Amino acid sequence: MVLLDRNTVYLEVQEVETDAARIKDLRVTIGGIRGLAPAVPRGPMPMPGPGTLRRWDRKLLSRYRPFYMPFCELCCLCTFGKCDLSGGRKGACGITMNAQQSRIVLLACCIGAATHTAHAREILDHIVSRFGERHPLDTGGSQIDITAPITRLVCGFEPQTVGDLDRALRYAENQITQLLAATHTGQEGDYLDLESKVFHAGMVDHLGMEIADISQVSAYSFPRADADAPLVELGMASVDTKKPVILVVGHNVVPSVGILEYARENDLLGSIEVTGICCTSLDLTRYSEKAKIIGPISWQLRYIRSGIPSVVVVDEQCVRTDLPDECRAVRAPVIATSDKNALGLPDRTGDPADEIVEDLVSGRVTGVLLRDPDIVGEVAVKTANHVFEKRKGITAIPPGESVTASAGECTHCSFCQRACPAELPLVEVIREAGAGDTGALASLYDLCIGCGRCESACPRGLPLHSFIISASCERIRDEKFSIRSGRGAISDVEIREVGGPIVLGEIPGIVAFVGCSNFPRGGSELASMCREFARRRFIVCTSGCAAITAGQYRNDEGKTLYEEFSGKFEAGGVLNVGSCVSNAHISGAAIKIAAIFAKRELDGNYEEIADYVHNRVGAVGVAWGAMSQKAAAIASGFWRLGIPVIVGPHGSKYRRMLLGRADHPDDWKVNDARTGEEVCIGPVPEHLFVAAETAEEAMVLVAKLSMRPNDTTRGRSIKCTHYIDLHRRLYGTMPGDIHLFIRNPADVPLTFKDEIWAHLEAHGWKEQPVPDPTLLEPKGRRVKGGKPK
Amino acid sequence: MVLLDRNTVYLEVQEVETDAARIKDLRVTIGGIRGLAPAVPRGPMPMPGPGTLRRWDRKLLSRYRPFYMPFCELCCLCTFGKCDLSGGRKGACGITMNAQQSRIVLLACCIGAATHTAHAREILDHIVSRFGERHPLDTGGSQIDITAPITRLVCGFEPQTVGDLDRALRYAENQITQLLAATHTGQEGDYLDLESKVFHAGMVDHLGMEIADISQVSAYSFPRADADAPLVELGMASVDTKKPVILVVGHNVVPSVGILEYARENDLLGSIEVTGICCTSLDLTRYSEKAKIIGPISWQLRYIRSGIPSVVVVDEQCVRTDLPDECRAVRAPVIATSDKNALGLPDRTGDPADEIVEDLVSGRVTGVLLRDPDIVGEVAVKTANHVFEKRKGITAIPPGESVTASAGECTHCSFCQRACPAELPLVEVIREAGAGDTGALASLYDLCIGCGRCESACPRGLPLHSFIISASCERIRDEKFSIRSGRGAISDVEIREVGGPIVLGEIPGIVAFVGCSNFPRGGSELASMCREFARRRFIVCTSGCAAITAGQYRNDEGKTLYEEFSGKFEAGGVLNVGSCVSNAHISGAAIKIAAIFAKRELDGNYEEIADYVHNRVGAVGVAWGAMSQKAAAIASGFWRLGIPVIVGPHGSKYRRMLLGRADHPDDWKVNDARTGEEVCIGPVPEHLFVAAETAEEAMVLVAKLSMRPNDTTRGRSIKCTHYIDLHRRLYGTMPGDIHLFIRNPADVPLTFKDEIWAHLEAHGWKEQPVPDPTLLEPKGRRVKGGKPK
Amino acid sequence: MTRPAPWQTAETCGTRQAGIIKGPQVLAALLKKARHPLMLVGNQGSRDPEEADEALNAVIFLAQKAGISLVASGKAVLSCRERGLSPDSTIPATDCANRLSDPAWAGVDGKGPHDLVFIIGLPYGMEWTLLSGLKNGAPALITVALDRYYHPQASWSFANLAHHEWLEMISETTRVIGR
Amino acid sequence: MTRPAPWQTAETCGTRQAGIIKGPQVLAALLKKARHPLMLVGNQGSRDPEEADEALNAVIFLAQKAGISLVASGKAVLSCRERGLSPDSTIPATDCANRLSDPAWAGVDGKGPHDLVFIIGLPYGMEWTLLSGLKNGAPALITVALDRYYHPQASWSFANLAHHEWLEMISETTRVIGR
Ligand code: SF4
Ligand code: SF4
Ligand code: SF4
Ligand code: SF4
Ligand code: SF4
Ligand code: SF4
Ligand code: SF4
Ligand code: SF4
Repeated sequence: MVLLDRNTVYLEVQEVETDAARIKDLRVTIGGIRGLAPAVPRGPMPMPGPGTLRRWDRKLLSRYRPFYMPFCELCCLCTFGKCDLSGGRKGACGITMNAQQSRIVLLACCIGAATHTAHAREILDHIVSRFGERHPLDTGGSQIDITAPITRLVCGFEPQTVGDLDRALRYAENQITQLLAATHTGQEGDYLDLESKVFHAGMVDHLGMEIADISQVSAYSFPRADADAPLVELGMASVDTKKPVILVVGHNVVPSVGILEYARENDLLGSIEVTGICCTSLDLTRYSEKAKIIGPISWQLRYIRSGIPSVVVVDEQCVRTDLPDECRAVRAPVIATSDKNALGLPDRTGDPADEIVEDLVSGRVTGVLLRDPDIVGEVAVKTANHVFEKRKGITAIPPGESVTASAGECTHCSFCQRACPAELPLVEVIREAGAGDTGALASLYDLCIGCGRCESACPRGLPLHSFIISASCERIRDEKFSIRSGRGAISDVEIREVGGPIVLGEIPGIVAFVGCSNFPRGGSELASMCREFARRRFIVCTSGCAAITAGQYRNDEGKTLYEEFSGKFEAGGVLNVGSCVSNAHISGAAIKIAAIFAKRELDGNYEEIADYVHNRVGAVGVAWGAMSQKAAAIASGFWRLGIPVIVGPHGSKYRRMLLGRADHPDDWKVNDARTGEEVCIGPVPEHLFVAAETAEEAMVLVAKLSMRPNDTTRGRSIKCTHYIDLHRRLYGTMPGDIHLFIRNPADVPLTFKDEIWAHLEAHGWKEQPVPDPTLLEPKGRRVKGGKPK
Repeated sequence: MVLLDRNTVYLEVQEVETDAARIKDLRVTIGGIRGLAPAVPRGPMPMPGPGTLRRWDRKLLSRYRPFYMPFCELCCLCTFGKCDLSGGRKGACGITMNAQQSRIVLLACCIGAATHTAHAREILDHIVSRFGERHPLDTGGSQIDITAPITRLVCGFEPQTVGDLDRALRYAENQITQLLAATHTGQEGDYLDLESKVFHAGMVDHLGMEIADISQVSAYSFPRADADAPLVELGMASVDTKKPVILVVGHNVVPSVGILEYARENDLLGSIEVTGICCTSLDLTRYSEKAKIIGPISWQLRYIRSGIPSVVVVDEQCVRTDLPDECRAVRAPVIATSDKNALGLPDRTGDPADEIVEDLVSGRVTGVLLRDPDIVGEVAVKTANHVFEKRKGITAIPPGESVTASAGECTHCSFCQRACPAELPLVEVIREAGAGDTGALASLYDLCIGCGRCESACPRGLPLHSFIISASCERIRDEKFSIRSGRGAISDVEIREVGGPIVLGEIPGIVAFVGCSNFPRGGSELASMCREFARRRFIVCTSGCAAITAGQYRNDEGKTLYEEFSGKFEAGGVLNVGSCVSNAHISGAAIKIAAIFAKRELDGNYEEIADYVHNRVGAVGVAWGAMSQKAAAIASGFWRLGIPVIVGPHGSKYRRMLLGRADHPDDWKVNDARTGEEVCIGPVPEHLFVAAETAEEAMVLVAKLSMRPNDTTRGRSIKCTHYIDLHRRLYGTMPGDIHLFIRNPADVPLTFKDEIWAHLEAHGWKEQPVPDPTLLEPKGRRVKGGKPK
Repeated sequence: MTRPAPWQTAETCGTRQAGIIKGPQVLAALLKKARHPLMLVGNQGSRDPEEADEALNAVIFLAQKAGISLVASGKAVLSCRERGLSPDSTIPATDCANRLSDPAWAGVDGKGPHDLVFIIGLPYGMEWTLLSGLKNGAPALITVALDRYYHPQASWSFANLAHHEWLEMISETTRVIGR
Repeated sequence: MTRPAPWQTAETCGTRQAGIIKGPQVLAALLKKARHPLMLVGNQGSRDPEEADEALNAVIFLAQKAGISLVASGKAVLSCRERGLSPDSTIPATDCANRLSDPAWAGVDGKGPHDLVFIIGLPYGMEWTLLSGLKNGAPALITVALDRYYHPQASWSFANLAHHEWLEMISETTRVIGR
């Protein structure tokens, strides 16, 4: 038997005879190819390079032009720098300000895509080593035929097993390397070409996410396209503090599975609590309903400082880099589990578990790095059990009296306030606290995102975040919600059922709330937006920290969103798809609508599918609290499919928007697929990337951006109804641009008929045909410039 | 026949019969594995992950501690930012200033490594498609047995064909993705762990460089470890301007080969000039002696503005992003050839060549993107021929009178001077030019690095760089030198011959001058440093722009370095190894000394080989004009091997140094490999990364940093002689720290005997044994913390 | 040129910082020179409600007196209407800034390009970023951050005034131009 | 706090900039308070030779008068010796800065840690970077950029003076401390 490099080839030969070879029992497995049938990539553009889809990107970018908002006038990417790029100046390498901004966006998206892809690599390699490369992919049993829509769309082949995914993942790693190279000094210098590469990075990012999620869903039997995935517990108050508590923080569920497995095997599941923050907790509750979700990224400081977690296990991504210090302050041993996030801790992977436990329990070491998920399981559980009694009563949250006393030391210098990204009125609040009234402090609980910048800035060293938490203990005692655990993919059956209504515009839109929710009021605003659109019969998807935060608010009947609405991909459903990497199922659903409902060729056919999605599928992404480079990459992946993304005000810090010009009629002329003639589609969707100042603005934008050129008149009329209705409710008036969205009398919503007609007449409105729009060149026509290879 | 994904598997079956299979003429090629013999990676640490060599890195980093010099007090890597990290403040993600600085260094090194790796990917894929994956690797015929020292060291297998390299390249792409992920917000937070990842990126970078260079050497029959590689022409004055001139700029030789091939096939080689800037030109002269090198990166503006090039072809890396504008100004059509650097030009790859030529010649388009090297060849040559006559007399360099007149418009606002990275006295010089004397302008020729920042900053729009060039036309007329074309690898035979003298210290050191030479006086200083050390019988290697610049200065007899010294890897040799990617041969040579001379196991045995190199091989890198992210990655690759790197003053802009403390005796205690006992080795080499203020300082440092713990007494005495001699000549005194380098009386150089003994006595010197030093744990001893996996 | 620190301490911007509005005459002069000024009013999200109310009163009164075209972002439109001034448009601030960066934009009222814009009441970071977009993309446009906080990315800004100082400035400006 | 622009315009540094040395008394006061000052002299690479010569005369005279320990980087050692002052060390500026960031360093003359360092004559970018390293790594150390150019990364710096103004300042300082 010959076993070659696990990731590429599996070759088994029971007997060989050379010279015009005789071979018995030959089995060859190459990637996912069993027997001798190779999965030859299909389609017009399988595995596109960084420039292959340039023409498509430039179509989008010529309509949705970048508006750059430099973070800094300087470039400091090489030792020529700093170069001043303000006022039209060029850098020593010749670069302009616009190109520099798009280069930074590309860098961020490369980091984001690399993070998901590297995460996918760790999960995939682990799963292949555990379950074998021939472990079948299964994301929805018989309900799902198209298991890997993004892989098929991008790579042009159909993976059947986890092993098959390796090839797609290698493609992703290769493309990330190419794209990152383009950011080197003296490489790509054109800002639109850089933006096209940003799109490419986004596409690769979604590929990486899909690989990560479908392999973990397949291997760990997570809910599979399950609209009735179980409700699990959420919130600090859901923890049984009479038991030893393990906290897991991060994104890679593998070490956390090790914890649950060890506990199960040793019959300890009932006697410990396994709790989590961020995506690891989301994925852990997909693995077991026993696990509990504490909260999103912003809950790290408050929970650890509370003293509740006995042991803290961190994996990768979105982990505060100062957790070891925070843990030390409450004497909670910390276990790092990833090479990517070793945190300076001693590597004890090779040592006997009990020796490590002893060292952690005795405090000889305050943390360790364990590069093996099984060892993590044993050490975490044993250590939690051992330190539990010793740690009783330890907390870093000061009691009320002490807050008042410390607040008295404040000099009202305002450095804290001037450091607070949430612009909270800290000086005033601390003044009141000093005077004995901590009510104002408590009022900041919902607004404070636990970043700790205020504390870092305070010359007196006052722990302001802890003060807020201390003042909010009542509130926290109540922090117990339920959230439907991540359901994973959207089934083909669901797609078939809603495909028509979506494309015809009768389901007004799919809104995906994604991202980090770590901005003031992020949580409550997010929950109310979800509720608004679910009630309006949009399909509402959530993922990652947004899914968690959306579950932290109740309706008047005391129900969270996940209790109030169905988990089905249907009008009025609210679906938690899962962790950040589950975002791939949202873009995957849009792709599947084109492939299943409209029967477009899927494999390696990016341009046509994206053209379909952009012109017909009324999907909108909302990343209200987007913070990270991953969020940037996720957004880019949506952009390339022509799906608009709305961010919160802080999202302007991504340095550029992609904005359409409703006042430029020429921008909205496209080819009609049937006739080949130029038709005007009106400004739909108006923007591809836009920062909204307030949740109200975002809601009006969602309604507006869910319109598509190909809406039926019935669909357009429904969409206009929502747009007008929201605009009137929130702004008090009929939208001033409504004439741009009415193509013919049948588009006019009945409810506002007279008002609209008056408006149309005032604006010299003329009837337009409903086109069959496409951004692609008509087939068969010779294009100047030729096809990109 | 079944042909699978070209990069992974080649499977040929002439006949199949299933059920206990019968197969005829089976041929399986998997990566580089012919027949059924798999190249199983060997050695203790083949294909190490980002954390595998952490223990080794931390050994180095505990002695050579990072000294951080933030470029900015703020972090703006995510939308929480900007976060103020000054004065001990932490970011909203918890990160500290030190970690942030090392994170930025890691980001730069990832960009650098990605650039070389992506470049290697393009070359390798092209070569495989042209020459077949079974094209044998050949970098020195029978002179070389170890063809791919870095690949073998890092990956643990021995590639035989270009196809075999694919697997190593995939490993590189995978590692870059992992490392880049570690820079994400909320990932690695420990500055030493980040530095360890910087080293890892550097190691991967050298792997990428090796793959790129050995495949092109093998495919294109570049000089193969050829000490007598031909002398080729260098300099603007070497161009025959009576012929149409093509300029190629960048790093990827493939499209330029297309140009020469087309010209050769059409018998046009004699009637056009193919000239180049940067690494493409270096590689092109390795391909054909007919090509000419114009100069390093800083020659771009002056040469294009001169009007000489009829057509400009750019590929990738280190290309000014404003070249299309510069070319437009002199009506030279521009051809972009890389997806990574499309420069906004229309993609005309699919169009008939003559149509493209016509459009370029007529000026209908000023530039095109051609994604196929053969088409590039045809279009470039034809266009050059057609535009040649039309463009006669066009130049963007103003004549002398016009300089004087324009200079009169200067308001002496000093913005130009305050923008000049070379700190040139522009205000004064322009004042004199305005008064009619352009001599001072001309005096800046050698100092000006052609970055154009002055022009960009001038409110009056004065083209100061062009003024300097205009005033220096006499000088340029004389710019005609010769350079030995890149020889490629160091042969095993050479290694065997010099291995002993180097390790024993009789050849005082190997100095590699690498990097970009784009800082004031960079060129002349570099040439004089090379000459100094060649005369001192060091082995001097050059590469990339440093190799070019070093060739731009003559000795008193009118000879360039390459004419004065031998091209052999021997005492007093000056070797141009080739382009930037040829740097791999320099680290490769150090590795081969350990493998060939010392017979250490090579495959997958990084730690032991690096320990050997660090303690025994007196190699020093000098990157005098290091500018780019690639330069940072190259340096990191040397650091991980324990080879010190010196940069020029601007190199401090890499944000951190790795500095030893000669005044901390405890830092220099190591294990003796023979006895296992702790021995003191003295501060050798004293630093791992240090910026020198002047060339004099750099020379003294080279002499000092070439010392190694394992020097024989004879070797140490020779090295001390050079150190003392240079110190006395340049600083006028005996070095104040010489007592730290004398271990016993035999180390004392005879020439300075009395002086040294006086010094030793004054410093209470005590005799020390000459150890057999190692930084590794003694074999077989149990290490607390266990082995990294 | 010397400048104060940005209100959010870390929000520095590089080489060019806003000039300081030292007194009402500065604003009055800017207004006098402007052919077609615009005011972009945000939602005062983070301000103390009472302070926000007074601020809105003051700037809307100013806009009225000076005849400045008005864009209200999001719900700010309600606040404006409550104060008797109907905004000329309710496009998002982002959209408005993007259009301002187009020198050919017909303006919020269709009366031609704007040459001066006052911005007030957006979240600090967002206002800072949009001002940066204008500094970079609309070099000919004069931008004035009208909040009491220093905004280095604007052409002109107040230098971290107390609310009452600021109120005084705006009222005085209104008086001056009213003359 | 308001500050001038860095001499190399783009070399800004973030939130904290050097205080301006407005007159000789500032330097004199700093020297008076310092227990163990150090002066690091570079090679004046980019200065006009005549100017460099005068500058060296002035600062070495100052060092002598004030009894400041001296490190000369590279060839600057020759310049110092020509002027009759032997540097206490010739370590590279980089090495010196790194050691200064160690509060336990015995100092260039072995007499204990330095609490004040004057730096002059390095290439602008390198001096700027080393000062940054000290600002970050040696928070207790007072750093003074002694060149005539503004160096925002120092604790104290001159504000882009003309050579003759600067010369006057240094000479006057020498006089003041000489008293
Ligand atoms: S990358 Fe270009 S603009 Fe940036 S610092 Fe380097 S030369 Fe200047
Ligand atoms: S920074 Fe500290 S001292 Fe200053 S106002 Fe805030 S809490 Fe008070
Ligand atoms: S922890 Fe809360 S109060 Fe403190 S700066 Fe962050 S958001 Fe503001
Ligand atoms: S949603 Fe954002 S913060 Fe939360 S885990 Fe995902 S990337 Fe991190
Ligand atoms: S990466 Fe960290 S320090 Fe940097 S801006 Fe984001 S939160 Fe702030
Ligand atoms: S082009 Fe020359 S003179 Fe101009 S800024 Fe660059 S180095 Fe200085
Ligand atoms: S920037 Fe222009 S005007 Fe000012 S001094 Fe330099 S050349 Fe003269
Ligand atoms: S030496 Fe530097 S500038 Fe020259 S080609 Fe190489 S990386 Fe580019």
